[in-house]
Amino acid sequence: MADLEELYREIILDHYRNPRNRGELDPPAIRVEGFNPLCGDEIVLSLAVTDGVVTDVKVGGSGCSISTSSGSLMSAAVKGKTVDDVRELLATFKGMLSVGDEGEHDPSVEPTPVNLRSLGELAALQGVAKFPVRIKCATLSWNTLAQGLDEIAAD
Amino acid sequence: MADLEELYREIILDHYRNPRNRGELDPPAIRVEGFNPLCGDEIVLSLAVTDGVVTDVKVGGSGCSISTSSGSLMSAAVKGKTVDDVRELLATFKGMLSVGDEGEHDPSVEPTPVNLRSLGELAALQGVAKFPVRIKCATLSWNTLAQGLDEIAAD
Amino acid sequence: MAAVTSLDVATIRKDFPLLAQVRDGKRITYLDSGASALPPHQVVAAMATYQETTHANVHRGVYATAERATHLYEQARIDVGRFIGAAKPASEIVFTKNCTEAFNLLAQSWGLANLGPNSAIVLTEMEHHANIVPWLQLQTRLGFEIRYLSVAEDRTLDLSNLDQLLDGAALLSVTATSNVLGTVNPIAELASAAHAAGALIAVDGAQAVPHASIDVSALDLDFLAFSPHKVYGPTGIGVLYAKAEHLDAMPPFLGGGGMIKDVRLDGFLAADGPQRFEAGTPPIAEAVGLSAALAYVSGLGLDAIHAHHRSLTTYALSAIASTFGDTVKVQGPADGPNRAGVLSLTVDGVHAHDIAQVLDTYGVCVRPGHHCAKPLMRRLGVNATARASFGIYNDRDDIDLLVEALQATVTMFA
Amino acid sequence: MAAVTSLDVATIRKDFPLLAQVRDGKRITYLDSGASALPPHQVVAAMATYQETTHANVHRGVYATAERATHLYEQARIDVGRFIGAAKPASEIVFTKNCTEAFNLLAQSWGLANLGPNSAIVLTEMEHHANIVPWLQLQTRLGFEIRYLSVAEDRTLDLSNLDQLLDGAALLSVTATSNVLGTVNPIAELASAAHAAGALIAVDGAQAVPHASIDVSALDLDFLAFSPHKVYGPTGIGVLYAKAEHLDAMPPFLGGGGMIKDVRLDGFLAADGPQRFEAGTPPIAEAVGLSAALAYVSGLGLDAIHAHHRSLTTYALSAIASTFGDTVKVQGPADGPNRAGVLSLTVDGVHAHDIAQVLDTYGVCVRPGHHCAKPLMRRLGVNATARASFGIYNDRDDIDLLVEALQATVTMFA
Ligand SMILES: Cc1ncc(COP(=O)(O)O)c(C=O)c1O
Ligand SMILES: Cc1ncc(COP(=O)(O)O)c(C=O)c1O
Repeated sequence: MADLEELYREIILDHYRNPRNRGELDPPAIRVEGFNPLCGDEIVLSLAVTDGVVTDVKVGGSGCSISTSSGSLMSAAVKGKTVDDVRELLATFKGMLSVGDEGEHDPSVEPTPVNLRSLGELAALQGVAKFPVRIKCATLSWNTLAQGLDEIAAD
Repeated sequence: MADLEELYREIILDHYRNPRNRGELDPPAIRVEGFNPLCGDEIVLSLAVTDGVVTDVKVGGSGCSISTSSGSLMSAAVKGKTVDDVRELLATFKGMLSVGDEGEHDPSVEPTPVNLRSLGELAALQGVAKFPVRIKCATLSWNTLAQGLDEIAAD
Repeated sequence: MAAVTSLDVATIRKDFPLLAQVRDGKRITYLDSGASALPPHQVVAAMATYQETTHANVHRGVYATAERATHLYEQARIDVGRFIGAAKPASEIVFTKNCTEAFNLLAQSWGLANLGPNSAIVLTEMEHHANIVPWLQLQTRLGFEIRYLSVAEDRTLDLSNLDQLLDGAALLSVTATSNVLGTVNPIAELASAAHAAGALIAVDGAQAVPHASIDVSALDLDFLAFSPHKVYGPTGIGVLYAKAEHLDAMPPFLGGGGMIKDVRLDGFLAADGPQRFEAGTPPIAEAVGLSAALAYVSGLGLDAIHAHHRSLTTYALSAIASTFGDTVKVQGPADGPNRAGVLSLTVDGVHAHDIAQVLDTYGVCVRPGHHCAKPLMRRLGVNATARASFGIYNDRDDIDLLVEALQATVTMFA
Repeated sequence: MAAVTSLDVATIRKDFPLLAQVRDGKRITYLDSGASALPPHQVVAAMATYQETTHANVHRGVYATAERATHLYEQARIDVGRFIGAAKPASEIVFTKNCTEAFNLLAQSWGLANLGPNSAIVLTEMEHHANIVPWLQLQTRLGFEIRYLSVAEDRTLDLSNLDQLLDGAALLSVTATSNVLGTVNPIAELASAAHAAGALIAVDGAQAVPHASIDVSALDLDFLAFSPHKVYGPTGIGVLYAKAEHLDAMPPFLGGGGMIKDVRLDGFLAADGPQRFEAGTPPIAEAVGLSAALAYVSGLGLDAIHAHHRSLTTYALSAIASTFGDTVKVQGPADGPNRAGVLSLTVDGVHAHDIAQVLDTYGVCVRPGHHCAKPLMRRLGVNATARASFGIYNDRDDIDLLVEALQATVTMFA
């Protein structure tokens, strides 16, 4: 049960019950859909980037406590940051969850030692690393964000 | 080794070394090809039927001792018989080898008690029943014959 | 002798070492047989014995071991055929890799040969993706129409427009039991309706075959697919039954060794019978395991299994309703003879993932998600459920623990 | 440490209970590993342990057992990827049902997307049906050209017109080792020639992977297929390696659960990565067994295995030649580094079936037939051979017995 309390920290339950930045943005903000094909969770991310800065982000769709709170925490964390900083944050976040280059999680590998302080509230999701199946929940919003950033970069 | 001598009776080796009725017939005799898909044996049967009687039959292709001798013995046995008698002989022959309705061999089933005398020299192939994999060799020429008779009947 | 009406669960459990395990002080309460049943020791041992004493490739060997392996493999085909009442057990069963491949074979062989831009087939809104996606793929190629029977408010199939949907359709392909709702569909009735309309009927037996006896001849089914690993058998094998008259007319699907009569550099001639659809080395050890599994469940008795699951279902539905009222919903029809032991739970404000996660801390294994039935999920207006599904090793204690764990979940997320 | 150059066969044999059996006073001399290798006890035990203690369906469960099963299954993918030197082991391996399905997947996914009426592919006359029939099937649909490298008199590939055949071709699909002739083809050279001509290269590793280490990255292969049951692993599973850049661009093949992102009544969105090609419940226990098999052969050392087979081959070729002169022919290249342990025997006037039958009375297991290579049989002018193929458990005594049994055969049919 100790692990379970690690997973469902208060801050996570709070972001699950009251997700920040819910909704959709109007164009020219771009819209990206993400699926967790294994469980049916869907996320719809709206993303506005101006001059290399994420000026606004909104999150729609529905998911479990982990994916919802992760999306909420992410939206709060990236707003106002430069795209480069966001990408760095993403890498740090995945490092915390021991997600490898190919997106796979290897439980035999220690989590990358990351600067948890640099993650701020996002560090609350640290407990997910002990629940390999839930890592996809925690990374869904981030992968969808990365896809959005790639689309914008490709334009 | 006793079984092996049962399988390779002298008469079988004789028909293997000197197969009777080798060759092909000219049209209007019909030509049917048979394959043992499992081992690569091929048989080319030429069949002449006039007024419900098998007037001539010739066997081409190549196969193992069992399939070659069976083809040879069959050709000798059916020549001059009526189509009905040939079909009866076919059923008796398959009964001897415990081949079921679906063409499958069930080793747990005793061979149908058949009138071996009615089979004449064909009874030499009785030993094949103990070698389930070889049953397909022994029945290849007969199945090809049945196919030919069906084609003629369908005309 | 009196009809067997109950299973001796305590004895049965001894055949399943996994259930005797204790992790973190808890034993495992396995309520996920709808996803995959546990294989009993008998199945595992049959496979191991085969692998260690009789393994050889089938069909082409002359030596005694190969002959024996071939016999075991072909005997498994006959065992499966008999188990489902096939008229020609040796000629009507194709071994695939899973139930899903069986539907792909059906679509890409029978479908490709029999459907065209002016055809139609009928599916239902409650199908598993295995009985939807292969048809969508073929539709892209051929352009036929796919019609869907809808799911009524009482979570049974809405049959009010059945004849209309069947009109001009070539096939009705329908699940016997919903893997989400536990709805048991009226297959006999659907088969006659299909045939009356000149359509064939294909049945997804994945959830039904493990729970009740299905007789393809009595039901007059044209096709039936099922999953050995849900009938206490191994992974790596699937089953397609096709009536001989259809099978014999179906063009090949996968190509390669074993499914041919002849190959030349510029073409090939396909083999006859089930072999035509079994390209390459087949799942031999798995067929042996499947035979053992069918012998195992036949030994228990399909009627006894059915009665056992019915009784657990009634107990569970009433325990959940009386404990939780409207807080925990069970998505599916009310209890009754056509209600199978598949309980899809939803709790307002608590996601299925989180339910399953908390239940795991009690050792209770349920499966969260869309259960490969996304169209049905949309129809139900949920994006996931936490599904508990019953097997021969479950008893009322398991359900009591499920209820207790659900209570903790509700409290935690309140 | 000195390089390992020989296997300790006596110790190895202890892992294979089948080889200790005595039937009719004879032990089994298994010379049919080219058709299917025997699985060692370690593989059987790994599967049984998985089945009895860890089984659950993969990918969708949250509870600990399902998580562990998923981990084992995905770890097997990584193990396979590492075994063949894949750059991205977690993303470049697809589990199929056998090697044959791997070629069907290649044809129906990559082929369908990349070939058309004006394309050409290059195969060879020595291919197994698994690498011919799927292309013939696709050719019927798309109408591309299939060109064949021919087999030279010395039973190696005739490469004199390689560049000409590759000109304008999209793919060269070739076996690394012939399952009939034992010819080891120059894959590195073929890969560069293909790439230089702008073609991709697919390799049939069914016979090569069990005998020598293959590094897809070093060889720069685009695709590699092989058969776990020939590498001392289980039936019911196959492997396709595809370089990530190809895999990611390939459209789905079989449809159903697990290979989708979303399904609606009128269409679906396919998943990314290897999952896109793994519809339905995958061969989970079989993947676990495959991991164990690769660990087993890696433990022995691929170089040691290769050296062992080379030495047996040399011994056998010279024993047969010195005993029988021209009476017993071995169809294949002369001994040398590129001669694998696959001996296809023919005796004038004695059919392969009959050879194998007599050998069986000595407990010697060889396989008669066309070995799923009918085009090659026609090229050789024979309709069947009796094939002896070597594995890690064979030794010189096995070959001596083979020679003795062959002598009896020749006498019997003289
Ligand atoms: C060279 C070669 N390719 C492909 C195959 C097909 O393998 P499988 O039967 O496992 O699909 C085999 C084995 O029969 C083979 O020897
Ligand atoms: C109703 C139904 N159909 C089809 C399937 C697919 O079975 P498999 O995954 O064995 O291919 C399942 C199981 O997931 C199912 O429940």
